[in-house]
Amino acid sequence: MSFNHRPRQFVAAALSAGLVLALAACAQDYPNSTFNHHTEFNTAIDFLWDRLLFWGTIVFVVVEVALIYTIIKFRHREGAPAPKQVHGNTTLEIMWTVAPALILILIAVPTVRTIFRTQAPAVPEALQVEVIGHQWWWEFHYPEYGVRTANELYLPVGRTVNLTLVTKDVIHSFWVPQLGGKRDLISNRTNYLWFTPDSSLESTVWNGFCAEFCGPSHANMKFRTYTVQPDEFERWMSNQQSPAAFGAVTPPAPAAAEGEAVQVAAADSVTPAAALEPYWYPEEELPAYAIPTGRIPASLAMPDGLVGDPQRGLEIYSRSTCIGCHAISGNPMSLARIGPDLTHIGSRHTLGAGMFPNEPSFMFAWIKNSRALKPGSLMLPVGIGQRDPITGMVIGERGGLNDQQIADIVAYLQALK
Amino acid sequence: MSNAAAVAEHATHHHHTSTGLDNRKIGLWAFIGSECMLFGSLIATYLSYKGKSLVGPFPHEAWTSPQGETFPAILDIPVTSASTFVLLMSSLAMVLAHNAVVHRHKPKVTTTDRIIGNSSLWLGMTALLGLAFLCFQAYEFTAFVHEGLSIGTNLFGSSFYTLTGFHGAHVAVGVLWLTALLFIDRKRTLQPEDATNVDLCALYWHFVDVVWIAIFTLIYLIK
Amino acid sequence: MADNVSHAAHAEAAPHEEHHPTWQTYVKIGVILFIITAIEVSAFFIPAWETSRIYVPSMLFLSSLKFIAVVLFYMHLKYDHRLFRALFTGPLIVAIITIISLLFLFDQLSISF
Amino acid sequence: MATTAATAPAIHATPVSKKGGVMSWLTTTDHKKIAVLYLYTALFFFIFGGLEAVIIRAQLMLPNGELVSAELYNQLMTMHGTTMIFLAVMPLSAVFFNFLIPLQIGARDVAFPRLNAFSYWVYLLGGIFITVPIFFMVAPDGGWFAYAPLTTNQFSPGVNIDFWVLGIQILGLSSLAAAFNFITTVINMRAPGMNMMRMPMFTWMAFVTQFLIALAFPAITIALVFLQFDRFFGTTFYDITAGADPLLWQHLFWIFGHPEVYILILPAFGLISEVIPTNARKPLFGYPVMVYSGILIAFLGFGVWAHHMFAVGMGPVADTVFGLMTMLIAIPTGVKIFNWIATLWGGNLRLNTAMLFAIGLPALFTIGGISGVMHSSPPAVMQQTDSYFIVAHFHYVLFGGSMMGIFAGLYHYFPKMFGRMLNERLGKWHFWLNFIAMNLTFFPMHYSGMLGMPRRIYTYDAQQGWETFNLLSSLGAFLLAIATAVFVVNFFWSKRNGALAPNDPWGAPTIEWSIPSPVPEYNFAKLPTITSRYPMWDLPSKDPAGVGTRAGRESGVVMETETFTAAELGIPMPLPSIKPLLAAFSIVVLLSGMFFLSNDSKMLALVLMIGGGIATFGFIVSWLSSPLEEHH
Ligand code: HEA
Ligand code: HEA
Ligand code: CUA
Ligand SMILES: [Cu+2]
Repeated sequence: MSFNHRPRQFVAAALSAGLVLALAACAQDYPNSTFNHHTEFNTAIDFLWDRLLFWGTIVFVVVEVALIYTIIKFRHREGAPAPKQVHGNTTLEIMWTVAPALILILIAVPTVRTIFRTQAPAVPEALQVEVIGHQWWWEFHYPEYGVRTANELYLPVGRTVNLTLVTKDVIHSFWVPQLGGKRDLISNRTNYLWFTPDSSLESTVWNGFCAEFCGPSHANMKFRTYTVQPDEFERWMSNQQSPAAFGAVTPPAPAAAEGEAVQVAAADSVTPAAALEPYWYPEEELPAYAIPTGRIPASLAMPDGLVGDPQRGLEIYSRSTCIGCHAISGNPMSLARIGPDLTHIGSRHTLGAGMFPNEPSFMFAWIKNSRALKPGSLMLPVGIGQRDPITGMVIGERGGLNDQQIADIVAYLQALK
Repeated sequence: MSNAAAVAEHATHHHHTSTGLDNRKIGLWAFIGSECMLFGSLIATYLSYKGKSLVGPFPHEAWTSPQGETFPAILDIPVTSASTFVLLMSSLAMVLAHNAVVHRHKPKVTTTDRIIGNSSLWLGMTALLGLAFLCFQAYEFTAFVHEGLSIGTNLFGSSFYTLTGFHGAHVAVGVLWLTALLFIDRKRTLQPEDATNVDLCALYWHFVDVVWIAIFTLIYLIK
Repeated sequence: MADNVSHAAHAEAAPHEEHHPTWQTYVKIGVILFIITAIEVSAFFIPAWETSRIYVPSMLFLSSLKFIAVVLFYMHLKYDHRLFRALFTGPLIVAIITIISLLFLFDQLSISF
Repeated sequence: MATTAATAPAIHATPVSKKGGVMSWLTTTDHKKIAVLYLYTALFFFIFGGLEAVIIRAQLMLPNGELVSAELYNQLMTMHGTTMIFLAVMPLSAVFFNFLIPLQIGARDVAFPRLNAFSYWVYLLGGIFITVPIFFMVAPDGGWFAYAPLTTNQFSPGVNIDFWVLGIQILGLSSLAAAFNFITTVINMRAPGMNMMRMPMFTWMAFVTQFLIALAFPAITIALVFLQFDRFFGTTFYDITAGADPLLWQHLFWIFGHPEVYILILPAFGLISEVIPTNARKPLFGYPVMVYSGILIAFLGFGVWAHHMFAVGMGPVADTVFGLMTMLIAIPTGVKIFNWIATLWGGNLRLNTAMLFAIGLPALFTIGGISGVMHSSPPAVMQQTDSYFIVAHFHYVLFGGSMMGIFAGLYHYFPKMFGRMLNERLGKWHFWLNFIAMNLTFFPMHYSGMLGMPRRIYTYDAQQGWETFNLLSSLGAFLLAIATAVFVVNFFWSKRNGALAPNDPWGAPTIEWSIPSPVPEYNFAKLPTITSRYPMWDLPSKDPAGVGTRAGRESGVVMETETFTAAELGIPMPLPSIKPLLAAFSIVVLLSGMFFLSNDSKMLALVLMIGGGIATFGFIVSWLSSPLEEHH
């Protein structure tokens, strides 16, 4: 709702003002609020919401005031005359049939208009992103760029994005409250959702959720959406297009590492990565709401002083069970597409679909026994001596990894920026 | 006690009904109304899934599997037409059975009168025709299975067998009911007072028939 | 439960048993049902009809004739208390509307202008 | 001579039937005793479902809660919804169907007394069947609408969903049998003169509800049969690898699901339509419109189901149609709300506990109704659906609507059921605690929802802006438990120690108040003749507006103040029979035998199914061939 001078809108705002708008105002306190205009989609919804709230408030006030007034005025008093035996009044009854009908018309007209507007096909020049739901993580595929990533969606501000929503298993629902309404990902069906992050937005991050119950870890199927400036998006994209840049440890990547990346990239990437400075959302700028607060049990904590070696990690990873599910472009052993793509995992800020901060200690615990952290997780535990909570089996020496080996893998993966 | 006796004078000994209709008949019609939604859901499912099976066999057209095996169109209209006819005629028999019970005391002069007035004959006939319908269905199912369509083969198989199976189960219940009536009729000749008992069964039976009329057209005849 | 029936005597209107048609009517209806079915089945085998645009409507029409005949005469709704008619047609209408809506929702039907 | 209104009302709190003992309960065919059975069972399940909710709220009180595991949480959440809807609120309504319909229409019992007992036993056994698994951590865990394909074998291989699929079918059987019974009862068992437009409003709404049940349950039965076949016999209805469309489940479920919510609310609407006029001492405002709006709500209720599916991408046309249809329902519902207010208007309001709850319904339900209308706008609901905003909506309509109505009914009718009055002091405590706690629990959910909190999550991170609201909700829930405890105490205390109730403690207009409290087994010694909508107010001494101001109609109703036995009066009563229980038991054995079909114990399954089937058949035959009642 743009605050123009329509008096009704003003009343709506005033009426509902108190809490709701105050809440919406401070995004820091309410980081997943739906009351904002970050996209035209949300603007349209909020416009309707204001109408609904306005009329809803009026109906509410009318009913409650009438009730309370009636109760007080006509409550039993000693010696009150017997009430008049009224059986009905057609005029009155017609009135309170017609009045709600009129209100509903005022709601229905903009509703229908908005339905057809928001469900029209997206503009052709929209950025195409395929959203693929998995139990319980998100895969984002940018077909135009040949990039696949997981649980972190980067969008340039000012450009319409057209999401194609599909699922590999059960029904999920894509929801970034700050950017618009949700849409289900339905097995054997394809859905679409488009919106345009407002070009005035500063680069920032939004929380995303799965909003359709999808099994034990439905609560743990979150993601982050970064709306970034177009040039940052291009830089991010060019980094994503390059294969794993093992060695580039700190952002922004030093020139040497970058050169290396380009060299390797030439081999198989869709478009040769331009030598843009890599970008990902800087960790220091992450707002508190984007840092998961999930805890890990002490039994899975990383022993103090354990240091991993990325080179060794690369080797262990490349012959571990990990490669049965994950892909790392640039690592010819790791091509599977069952689990999330790990090519740039080091540049992501969360682990396990928004469950934990992407820090070595969490990744260590995760690799050791993801199922103990994330109920139902399809990723097999690999830590020797760990009990698989689903099968009840204990991981043995064969096929299992010890703490040092896991720490090495962590070091390797963390290096994949 | 004397007080009780005084009140008792005024106590109504009869069961009062507001409409003069039989309770069970009202209950049965309510049940039939409910069954409309039951079969409605089944039919809607079949029609909604029509043409959406990923693999054959299909109801109305032949299908060649990726392995090169060929499956004929499944539905066999001539056979089903026969079974449809059987079920329709069973409805006729049913209504004659009811007619015979209602007019039990009408004098029977001609042979026709005697045949038409033979309730056991018509009850038995209805049950037999119902049984024949079930045999047709059993034949149909086995033939389809032989042709490669089982209940888990594809969406068509699942929705077809479940729909027609549900209908068949209703026919089977009807046959049991008819047999029970026949049994009573043989034991102590159903009287006009029993007409409602027969009527209940008849309503159920005709409803099952009516459902088949819908199924036959919507599933078998319309491609 | 059977005794409910006999006690109904003193109620307002006795059931309209007398209006039941005769067996001749029943047989006639049976013949009609047979003929319609025969027409339907032969239509299925007449390619000119089967492929024409009126095939589906004609089939629906013919089978609803059968449906109505059975319901009105064999289930004697035509002669019975109108209450029964309401108990049956109400749900039937809800069911039919539901089926048709579902066909639209599953894209098996669509409105084209 | 029958006693007249002039005689001082004799009061005696004799038990409903003189014959006590467990057997008398197991074999009862008396609609009043069956109502009492329903009442105890449903209250138990209400508390059970409430406890599940309290655990849910304890888990969600703080971020990253660790009270229960995700698996247990999902079972609690699913069973809370399932329990409250199928085992608490529907049966609580059934309490009143059973108890009130025959009394309000002036009948001695329902049309099929033994079928009535059967319904109860099936409900009880089904309730046990679906509830017990939670003690073994294998309770259903697919949410109360169990969306496929999550609930297919592929994604839920455990036995959890099997319990749900079979349990809901069993419960559906109970509701359907009861529906046919009550439809017949209302149509055919009315006392002389009780034409349809003289029926008390509760009976009307109950009557409409039965049609909703009769037409809605078949749809879910079929949906469940498909799911069961998928799970047990390998059919492909919801098998996504065979190209199934998961929306099939959703459509079939909601074709049932939406009418279901009106099944939950219409009886409550009916109850307060009894309580409000009585305590306002005024006739119900616009009786015919109240009837028609109830029918219209029910009818429209079948055309709005897809408003639960606005996020699935049905396309703009379907969204528009279902959105507009949904909005329409606000009109007849609004008429009801305004008519209640108009009934209160100008009255002489006795604000006893029943009345407070009855007024609580329009006050709170309206909030839920308004959020319902907010959901009915498809683009707007894209932000609301599957968030706590929805949870707020349906608890306002269910708790603020159905439960308020049911509590009103319980306070109002307790004297008629048990012959004693509920304690008013405790009652007021119950109401105010309940009212405050209810708002404290559910109002903050509007905020958490619109501030982005999805529903059905067992945990959430700190810093999401939801902490305060969740804390408030949880505190409210604990307070609700206290409120409910007050009610439970009141219930049991008053049943033994409450003041003895006269025939008509409230000066109510309808004929159930003309007979002693508790009601004798035969209900009416003399079947009343009805000449108006408010026959009791036609009695000169009972006219709320003073003697003689009414139309001067002759009331065909007499105050019956003495309790006899049916035998003394020579009234034939339905014989007690154990057969409904046995038939219910065998049919539940038959159905639960299917449970083992999927669990590699096919022999056991077959034994149970065949044994149960034969037993069912046998008991039904012997039930049908034994006489209903003794003859005098
Ligand atoms: C007692 C049960 C009950 C009742 C009566 C209602 C009543 C209504 N419900 Fe509700 N509903 C539920 C129980 C109920 N609901 C449940 C359990 C769910 C969630 C299921 C789940 O997902 O688990 C749900 C979900 C639900 C949804 C789906 C939300 C989603 O998941 O996305 C929608 C969408 O339209 C909806 C709408 C409505 C509407 C419009 C009404 C209307 O009938 C309300 C009408 C009443 C009023 C409007 C108030 C009084 C009227 C006036 C005072 C007149 C003037 C008013 C206006 C002009 C606005 N409900
Ligand atoms: C009529 C239906 C009904 C009722 C009455 C309630 C009542 C309550 N509900 Fe219910 N709820 C649903 C129907 C209902 N609910 C449905 C359908 C769902 C959706 C499920 C799904 O998503 O699948 C749901 C979901 C639901 C959720 C969301 C779960 C989630 O999405 O993850 C929550 C969360 O707070 C909740 C809370 C409550 C609370 C606190 C109450 C309270 O009002 C409960 C109050 C009652 C008590 C507290 C009783 C306990 C009493 C005692 C302990 C007293 C002591 C005992 C003795 C003296 C013996 N409910
Ligand atoms: Cu995916 Cu919930
Ligand atoms: Cu609904």
